[in-house]
Amino acid sequence: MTLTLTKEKLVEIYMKMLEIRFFEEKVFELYAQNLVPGTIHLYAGEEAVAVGVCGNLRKDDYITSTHRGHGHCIAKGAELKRVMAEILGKKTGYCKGKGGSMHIADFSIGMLGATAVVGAGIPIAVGAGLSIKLRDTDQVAACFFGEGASNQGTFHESINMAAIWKLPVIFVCENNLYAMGTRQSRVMAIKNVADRATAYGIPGEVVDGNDVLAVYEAAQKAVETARKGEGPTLIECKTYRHKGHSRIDLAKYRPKEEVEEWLAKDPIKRFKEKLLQTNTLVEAEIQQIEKEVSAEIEEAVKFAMESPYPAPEEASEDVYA
Amino acid sequence: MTLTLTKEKLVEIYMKMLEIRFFEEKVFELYAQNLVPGTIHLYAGEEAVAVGVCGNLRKDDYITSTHRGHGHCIAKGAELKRVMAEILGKKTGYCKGKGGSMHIADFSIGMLGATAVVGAGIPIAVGAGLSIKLRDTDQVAACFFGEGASNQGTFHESINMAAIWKLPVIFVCENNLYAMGTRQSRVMAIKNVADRATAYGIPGEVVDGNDVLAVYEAAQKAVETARKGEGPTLIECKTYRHKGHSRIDLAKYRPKEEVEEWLAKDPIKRFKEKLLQTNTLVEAEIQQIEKEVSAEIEEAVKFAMESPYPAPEEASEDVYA
Amino acid sequence: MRKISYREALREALREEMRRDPTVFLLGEDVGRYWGGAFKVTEGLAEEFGDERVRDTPISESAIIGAAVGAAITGMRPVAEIMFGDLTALAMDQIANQAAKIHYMFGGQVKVPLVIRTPFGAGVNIAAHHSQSLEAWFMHVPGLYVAVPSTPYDAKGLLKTAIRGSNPVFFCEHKLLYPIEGEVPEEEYMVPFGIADIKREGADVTVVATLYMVHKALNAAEELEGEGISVEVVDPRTLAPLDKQAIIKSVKKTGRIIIVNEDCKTAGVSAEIAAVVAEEAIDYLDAPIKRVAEPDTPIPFSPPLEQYVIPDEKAIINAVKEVV
Amino acid sequence: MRKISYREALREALREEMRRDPTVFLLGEDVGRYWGGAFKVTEGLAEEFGDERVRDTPISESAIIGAAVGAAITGMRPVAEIMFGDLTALAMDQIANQAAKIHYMFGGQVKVPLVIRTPFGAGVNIAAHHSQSLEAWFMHVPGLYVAVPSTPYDAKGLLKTAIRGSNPVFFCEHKLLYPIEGEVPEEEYMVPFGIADIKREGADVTVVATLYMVHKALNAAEELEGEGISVEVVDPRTLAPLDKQAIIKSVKKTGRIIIVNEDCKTAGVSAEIAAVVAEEAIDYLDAPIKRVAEPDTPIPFSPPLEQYVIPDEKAIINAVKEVV
Ligand SMILES: Cc1ncc(C[n+]2csc(CCOP(=O)(O)OP(=O)(O)O)c2C)c(N)n1
Ligand SMILES: Cc1ncc(C[n+]2csc(CCOP(=O)(O)OP(=O)(O)O)c2C)c(N)n1
Ligand SMILES: [Mg+2]
Ligand SMILES: [Mg+2]
Repeated sequence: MTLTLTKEKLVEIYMKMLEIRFFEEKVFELYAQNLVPGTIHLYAGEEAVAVGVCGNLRKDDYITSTHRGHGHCIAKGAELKRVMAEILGKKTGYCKGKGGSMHIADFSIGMLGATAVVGAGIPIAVGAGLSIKLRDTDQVAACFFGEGASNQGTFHESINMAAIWKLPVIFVCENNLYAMGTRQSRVMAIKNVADRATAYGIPGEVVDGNDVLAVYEAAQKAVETARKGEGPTLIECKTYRHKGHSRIDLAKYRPKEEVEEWLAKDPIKRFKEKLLQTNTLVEAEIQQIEKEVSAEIEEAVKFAMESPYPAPEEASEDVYA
Repeated sequence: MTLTLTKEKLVEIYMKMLEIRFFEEKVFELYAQNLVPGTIHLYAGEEAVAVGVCGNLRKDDYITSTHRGHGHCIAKGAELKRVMAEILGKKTGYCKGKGGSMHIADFSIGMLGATAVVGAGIPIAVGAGLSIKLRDTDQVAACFFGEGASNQGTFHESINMAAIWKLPVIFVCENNLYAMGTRQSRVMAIKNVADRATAYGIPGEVVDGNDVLAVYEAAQKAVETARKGEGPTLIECKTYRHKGHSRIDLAKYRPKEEVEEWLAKDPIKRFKEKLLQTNTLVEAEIQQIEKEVSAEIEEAVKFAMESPYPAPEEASEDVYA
Repeated sequence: MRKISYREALREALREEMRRDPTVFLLGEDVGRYWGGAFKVTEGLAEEFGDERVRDTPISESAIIGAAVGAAITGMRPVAEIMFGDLTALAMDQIANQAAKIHYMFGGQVKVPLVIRTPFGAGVNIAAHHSQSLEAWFMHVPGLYVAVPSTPYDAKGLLKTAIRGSNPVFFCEHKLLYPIEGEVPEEEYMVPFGIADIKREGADVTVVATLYMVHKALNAAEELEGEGISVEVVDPRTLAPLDKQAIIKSVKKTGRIIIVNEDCKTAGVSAEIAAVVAEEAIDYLDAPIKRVAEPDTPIPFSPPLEQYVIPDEKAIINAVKEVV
Repeated sequence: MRKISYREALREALREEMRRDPTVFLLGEDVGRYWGGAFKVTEGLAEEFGDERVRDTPISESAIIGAAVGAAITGMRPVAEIMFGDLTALAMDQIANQAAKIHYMFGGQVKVPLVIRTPFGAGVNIAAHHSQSLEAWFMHVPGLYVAVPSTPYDAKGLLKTAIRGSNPVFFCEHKLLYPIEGEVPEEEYMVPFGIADIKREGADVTVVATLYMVHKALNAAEELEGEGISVEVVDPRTLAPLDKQAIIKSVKKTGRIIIVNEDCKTAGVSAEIAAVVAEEAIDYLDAPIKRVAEPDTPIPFSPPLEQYVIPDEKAIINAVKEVV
């Protein structure tokens, strides 16, 4: 973890991570109070990945996301209140309540949407990359997916396609060790998803996904490569989700020691310590940031809670453009 | 090319290759005379692959095949006349005329059938491997597919599955450099399909697919590994099809020099020369074999030509078992 | 008679068949000991039969079905689970082009004794990728059987028939049915394919319904009874084979038919049933055929939106009243 | 007026739209300069527009459609080709769950101007994996439009409409139609979606037919004319949106309807059309609705078997005679 970035950037990174964490804690709380319909897949614990990657992206760059997408939205710059409103099924949400937690999108910031079909976002990111190439801009597309998704056929077809056409796509595998109750070692005979890059002739890199600056640096390199038209990179971020997979999953399939070990590696805690140790920030500044973020979240919740549900008949709208 | 096999085995291998070649030449001839309905994908030029692999298989071992499947059938031991009859759409064909050239199967010899959906046979072979494991026998399953098929999602999902469960499957990629008019280099950023094995933690090997003994040896090792329960191998055989992709394709997308270079590496010619050079066989024996095989093919054609078509109403049979 | 849930009934069928026949095995994502299936249908089975026969897979729907096909044609009887019905789209080639056609393409040489279990249906706010009802796709594929049990009794009996059969069976479940309880005998029984069940007898209108909609149709019938309208509820139980005769017989009696299915209306299950009646029993009709189905929209997330698109008792009652 | 083939008409539509709009591009297996598409529809286009805009892909159906979706939502207008309609099964998730639902799921934020071209149909002895007609699957997916042109004129006009539209279009072609010639004006025109075309006027029986079956229906009508039976042939041209009014109007005139489609009968296109008539126009019917379709079998290889399952003029004539 080196600190070559400006203080402003470092604060921005810290804030975004905190936003995601507090946001997810709040979603969990609301869920427990039965205020969130359906299911939720929390990003808490994996903040360094989305923030480290999106920290390198411009507003006009693209991302595609997954069922575990709140963090991606926030990291790319979505408004908290409209994310929260969508999760609560409100009309003011990004998708007018049609999408919910698993299908948030904000095209105004290049967030091309979350798909709940594991692996289905990967070729879509490739298509965004192809579009960039055909339109001849210097945008890039980042594509998030889990290690579980890396066993889907789409992973293979998509990365191969991006490789042969040298598309500006950054494939970001969030390896949180589990796909629901399934440990990676039971569904993959190799340790690193990044090693699969050799099958496509592109660079593959493993990074500590709980070290936001490590992720930032790896993504920076990949984004530069992509912008220069030198093709895609596969980055595997080793991380861990703090909660169960979804809803009320207690994640009993995870050994207690493993959970503790990873909790100790909490990306936010680690980054905070670094910021303090290096005197980038002092405790008071940290507290100030936490307060600000808390307030933001409260505001988002308030907005979402007070927003109306869509009218039932709106279900018939937006089938065709 | 070393000759450690018995003369009997060598002759068997030579004969099988010749059977395939003469068979395909005859099919081409019949096609030109408008006697073959539909389309055909000839195996001529690739004989060393099917024969080298199947030479290691027992009758109760399995194979799955492709649109280019005549060679696989014959190498696994199918009756020429029933293969030919199927290709001509006759009732005496393996599938009673329902399948045709792209869908031949002979379950009595473990030939689990050809699928015309590129890549679709790969998971089916994995299923056969799983079945072997669950039934606890020492059979193996070999799975043939092209380099084009190796860009399908099923390739990825299937090999991964076989790898994690250590299934007795031999994945045989017939890399004939083209998928229809598409050269491998335009759809794959790596040279060797076998290198993809690293993505699954299994051995991958490149062999000269026009050297039947090289294929034989690679397959032998893979089959032994599989029979011992030590899991799958990916073998890539570099080869070339002599004719166009299908039907009347003149294959103008292939440089003339390339075609000539490969024709010079004809696997049958090479093997014959080897047999002669090493005095394994003398010219007269070769001629005798050629005569025998020719006669066999003529008989198969006669059988197929004289066989009746199925009655139209038979189309309604065999939908359900 | 004892009552058990639809979920337990399915599990019993699996357990009994696995005990009876060592070639029966399960595979799917998280069907094993760590999760027991997303809807807990397979819970406890790995503990009894081991991880080999209750096999967790990678997230590879296409290879799950492909592997099941390969196992089925080499002596096993796989029961594959696809976690959500919407995800069968990923395995459509293996289901429709391979599993369903192998017996035919290869001239009847081999059987494909394969069951694909999957839950359909909306109602739990999990939006467009986890809520569809896609039975019609599979009904349109010759070579497949399609089962649609609405009760614990039917679920158990049909699943046992599916597992013992010689053909690929696309076995549809419904998320909201899993907790529903019903009578299931202790002793063994099977429910044959192609035999509809009259879930309620009536004289004025025939309502054909499947899966969770059977229960809504029964509620509607109960309410209509109070208003003096006698509704016959016919549950086909399998869509392929479809018990046309039972439907036509009921129409001959009532002269009126409402078809209720949870899928999108256009080109859905109810279209086929309507077409059968229009072809074979139109002379017995005293009123237009009516379909009650989801409107042609993806399933939205927000509760008021979702409730709007799912066919309910009111829609059934209105349809009935329009024809009597 | 000049006559050109269906294949040329499609190619003209592609060429004109690519010239007009630089965001239009083609992708698919062997659509480029080395092959020009398995059925030669895109022949010559790579030479004019370059390999970037006429893009050969790996054999990766799922990623082809996925990439097309990604391009469509970021400013391009992709026209993807799937070499054979049967192979759309491999891309079903990207077609039905992604392309079709993105506009809806994301609350209308983005349009998905994507065309998927693919040939359906039997008749050239290429068996079960290359001969199906699967339009009904796509008709059942809200968010998709489904075009089914039967003539060069319709093919060109509908494809131009598809490319300029804002929605994903599943564009069905038919192998046997490619060489068929018909009148196509030199000047530009479009064929709107959702407007059926009366391919032949008649008074006694309505025959609704699509794709290649339109031609068989016209042949049958010609023959029946000689026997004094006047047949009206209605070609919906798009299945979604479906011009119900045109069908119903014709039924009101003739009182009889035969629906002819090349897909397997059960839960096929003709089921939906039959259901619409049974719901909305049953009182105008003087006879049962009849469907002429493939029997519920995979497509067999051998010529006599294949001919047996493809609906022909005789089947149409027989059906007509049964109702008049
Ligand atoms: C194609 C598909 N298969 C299965 C599911 C059910 N499912 C939802 S999330 C999930 C696990 C995904 O694991 P991974 O890709 O590692 O992402 P993570 O949840 O760990 O972030 C599964 C199996 C799905 N939504 N889509
Ligand atoms: C899934 C699928 N996509 C496309 C096709 C059309 N097609 C038939 S053979 C072929 C090329 C296959 O190439 P390869 O796998 O290298 O095998 P080869 O023909 O060279 O033996 C294609 C594209 C198909 N049958 N199935
Ligand atoms: Mg994971
Ligand atoms: Mg090839």
